Amino acid sequence: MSATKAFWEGVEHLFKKTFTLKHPYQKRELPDGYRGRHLLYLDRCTGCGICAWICPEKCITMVPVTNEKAYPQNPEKRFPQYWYVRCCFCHFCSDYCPTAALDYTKDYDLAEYEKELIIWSPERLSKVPDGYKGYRTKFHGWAGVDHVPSTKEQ
Amino acid sequence: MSTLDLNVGPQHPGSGHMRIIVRTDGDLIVHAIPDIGYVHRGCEKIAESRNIIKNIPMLERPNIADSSHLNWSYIQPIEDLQGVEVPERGRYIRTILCEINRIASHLYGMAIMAGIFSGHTTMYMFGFGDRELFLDLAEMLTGARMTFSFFVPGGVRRDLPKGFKEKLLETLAYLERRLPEIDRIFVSNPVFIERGRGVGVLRKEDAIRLGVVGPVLRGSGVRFDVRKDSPYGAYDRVDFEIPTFKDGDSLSRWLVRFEEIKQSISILMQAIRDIPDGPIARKSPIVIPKGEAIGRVESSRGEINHYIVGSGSDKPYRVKMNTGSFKNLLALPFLLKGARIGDMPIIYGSLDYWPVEADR
Amino acid sequence: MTDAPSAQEQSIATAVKEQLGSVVEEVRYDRKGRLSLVAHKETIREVAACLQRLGFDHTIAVSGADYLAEKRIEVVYFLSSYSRDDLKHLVLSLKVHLDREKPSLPTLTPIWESANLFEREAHEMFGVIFEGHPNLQKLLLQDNWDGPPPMRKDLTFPELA
Amino acid sequence: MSADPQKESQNLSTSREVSAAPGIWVGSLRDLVERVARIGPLKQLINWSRIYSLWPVHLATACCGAEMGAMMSGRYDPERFGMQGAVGSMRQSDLLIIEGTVTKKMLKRVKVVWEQMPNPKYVIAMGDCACSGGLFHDSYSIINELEKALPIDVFVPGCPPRPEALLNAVIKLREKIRREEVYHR
Repeated sequence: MSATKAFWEGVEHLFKKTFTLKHPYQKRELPDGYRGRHLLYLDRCTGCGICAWICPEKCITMVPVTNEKAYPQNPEKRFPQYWYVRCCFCHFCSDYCPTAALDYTKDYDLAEYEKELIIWSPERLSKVPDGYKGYRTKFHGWAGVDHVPSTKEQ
Repeated sequence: MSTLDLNVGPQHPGSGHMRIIVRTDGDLIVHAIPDIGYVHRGCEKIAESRNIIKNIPMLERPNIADSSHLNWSYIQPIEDLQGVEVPERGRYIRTILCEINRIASHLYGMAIMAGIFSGHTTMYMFGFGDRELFLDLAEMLTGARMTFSFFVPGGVRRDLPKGFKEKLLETLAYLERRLPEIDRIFVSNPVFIERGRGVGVLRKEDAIRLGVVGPVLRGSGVRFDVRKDSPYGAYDRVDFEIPTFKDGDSLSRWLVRFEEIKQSISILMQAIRDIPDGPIARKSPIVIPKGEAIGRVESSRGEINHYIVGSGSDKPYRVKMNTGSFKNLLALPFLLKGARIGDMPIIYGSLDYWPVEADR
Repeated sequence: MTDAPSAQEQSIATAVKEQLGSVVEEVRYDRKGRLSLVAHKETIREVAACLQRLGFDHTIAVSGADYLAEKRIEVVYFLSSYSRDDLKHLVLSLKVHLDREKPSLPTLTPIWESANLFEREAHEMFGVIFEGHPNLQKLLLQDNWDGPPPMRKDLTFPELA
Repeated sequence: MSADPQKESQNLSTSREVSAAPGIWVGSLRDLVERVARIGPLKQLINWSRIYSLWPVHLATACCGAEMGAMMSGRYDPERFGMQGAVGSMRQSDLLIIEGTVTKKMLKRVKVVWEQMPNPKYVIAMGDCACSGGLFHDSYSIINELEKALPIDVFVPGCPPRPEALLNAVIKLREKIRREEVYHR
C-alpha cells in the first residue's frame, strides 16, 4: 500500500511547476540594495580614505588616478581601488562614505582566471552596470563620521 | 577480541572538515574520538586587533547558515557595556531576520540529515529548495544571501523594504502548504523512521550532564529555550511554544527542528503584525567601555554566548565565542559509543554539527 | 545599565553566599541575569561542588583571559541550570585568578562534565594546566604547533596590526 | 607527503616533449595517443566529453560549502552541465572546489585528496578565503596563497559567492577546457 503512496507522490510532482532556473539564460531579478560590487562616483569622492579605514579586510587601497579630467573636490586625485578577492561585500565602506560616492550594484559575477585581474581600479569601479537604478540616496543613520579617529590607521 | 581503528574524514561523504577516529569491534563502535580544528582560523585572536565594527563580518563567518544569531550574540554584550537601548522597531526587525534565518537553517539541517546522511535525495532537494525562498527574503531585507552583517551596535542597518510584508506572508503561506507534504513523505515514512528511531539515544539526565544545547537538548525532553527563559529582542512580546520530545533519539532531534519551523512561522506572523513604527537604530559610540559582559542568544544550533571584555578603546580586549556546535560536540563520542557503524552518519547528522562554528 | 537586582536574584545571591560562607568574598550583581563571584584556587573544588548542589548543573562556557598588566590569567566558568526553573535565566560567572607564570588549577570536569572541552581549549589557548583533567590534549591548533599558547597577550603575530 | 603537485605537473610537461621523425612511431603508447588527440575533431570530441563530466569531490574545507550545497540543489541544478552532485570518492572526480579557508592543518589533507584524483583535474578556488585569505588574512593558522600549493584554474571572489557566481565560474572553466590541448596537464 505504502509503495503505491510513494509512487503517487512522485507522479504528482511530475505535473508541478519546476523550480530550477535555467541559469545562464534565465536570471533571477535581484532585490534593490543587493550588496554586489561597488560603484564609485568619481565626481563625488573626496579621497578621505574612510572606506579604507573601515574595511575589515584591508581590501581597499587609495591610489592616484592618471586621467586628464580634473576633480575639484579631490585635488590629489586619490580614489579607492578594490581588490575583490579580499572583499567580503559587507558594504560598510558605502555606509560610512560621507559623500555617498560609493553605491551598491547587483553585479556579483567577478570570477577570473588570474588573481591579478580581480583588482578593480577606480575607473573600472566607476563603470555603471546594466540595469543600475541607484540605491544609496540618503545617509545611513547608524554609521557616522564621529566614529572615525582623527589619525586614521591606513 | 580484535578491534579495528577507522579514520573517518576529514574528507568523507558527510559535511567534511572533521575527523573521527573510530575503534570498531565487528560493526559496533567501541569508542570514537573526534579530532577537530581543521577550520580553526583564530577568530578570537584576530578580533582583538580590529575595532568592533570591523569585527562584525568576521565574527559571523563561523556559521554562515546561522549568521544573524552569531551577529546578535556578539552585539548584545557590546550594547550591554555601552548602555545602548535598541529602539523597539529595531528589535522587531532583528527578531524577524533571526526567525527567517532559523527557518532557513533548520531546513538546511533537516535536508543534510535526511538528505545526505540517510540518503533521501528528495529531502535534500526539498530542504534546499524551500530554504532558497527564505534566503531570498533575507536578501531583500539585508542585501546578502547568508552573511548579513546586519546588526550594528544600537540597531539594524536598514528598514524593512517596500513589499517585504507581502512577500513574507506569501512565503510563509507557501511553507505552511509545504510542511504537510514533508510530513507525509518523511515524518510518516517507515523507512526514514526506522533509520532514526532508537538510534543515538541521549537521555535527559545525560543531556543535562553534558550540557548540550538547542534541538539536541529539546530532543531529550529538557524544556529550555533562551528565547523563552531569558528573553531578548522582541521575544517576550510574541507567543510561542517550545517543542520537546521525550525519546532523545536521532528522529526526535530531527522532529524538534521540524516543529520549531512551525513555531518560527507563528513568531514571524505575530512580529510582522505587531511591528511598531519608529527609528530602527540609535546612534552608538564606537568605543567599548571597560568591563565584561556575556550575551545569550538561542541560535538554531543552540545557545551561543560571546564573552566580551572591554578595553576602553575601540577594540575589544578579549572576545570568547561559545557556539552551539562546540557544546554539542561532547555528545558525539557519548552517542557513538556502542552504536553501529552504519548509524554513525545519522547520529552525526542529527546533531546538525557545523564544524566551522565549533573550530572558530 | 546598572539596574537593581530583582528579588529572585537577590535571594539566589544570598543563598550562594550563605552556602559558601567565608570561602568567597562577595557575590556581585553585574546586570540583569548576571551574577559573578571570585573564588580561590585552593578552594575551587568546594565552591564548585556547593554550586552544583545549589542547582547549577552545567557550564555554558569556560573562558580564559590574559591580563598582561596585572600579571594574571583569569579562568571564568559560566554556570547555568537546566533543572531549576528559577535559575534558568541566570548566568553565574565563577572566576579564578591565576599566576601568569605557572597557571594551574584543579580541573572541574568531575563536577561539570560539560567543562571538558572548554578546559582543553583554555589549556591550549592560554597554557592553563588543569590538574587531573582526563584528556588534556591538543584540540584546535595545527599538528606541528610548537609556539607558546596563541591567545596570550604578549604573543603577537607579525601579520596582526 | 610525497610529491608536490606543481612538481608533478612539471614532470608531465617534460615527458610531452619527446618527438620523433614524422611517420615513424618510436615513442610510448602515451605519445601515440597524444599525437592522435591533436587531430582537430578528435580533440574537440574529447574536450566536449570532458566538459560534460565535471564531477566535483565532496571536500568542504570551510563555510563556503553551504553555498556549494545550495548550488547542487534544486534551483541551480548543475546536473544540466553534467556536473554530478558532490562525489564521495576522489578517484572518480575531476574537479576540486576549494570551498573557503584552507587552514594549515587542512592543507595536508587537501593535497592528499588532490594527489589521489586522476588526470585531467581542475581546481576552482571558491570564496575570498581560498583566493587570498579573505577576512582571516592575518590569522596565525590559515593559508593565504593557495595558488602556491595547487594550480588553481578559476578564482571566484565573494564571501561566500552566490551559487550563480559559482555556476558562472564552472562555465568559465568549461570555456577553458574547451580551448585547451587534450594533454595540457
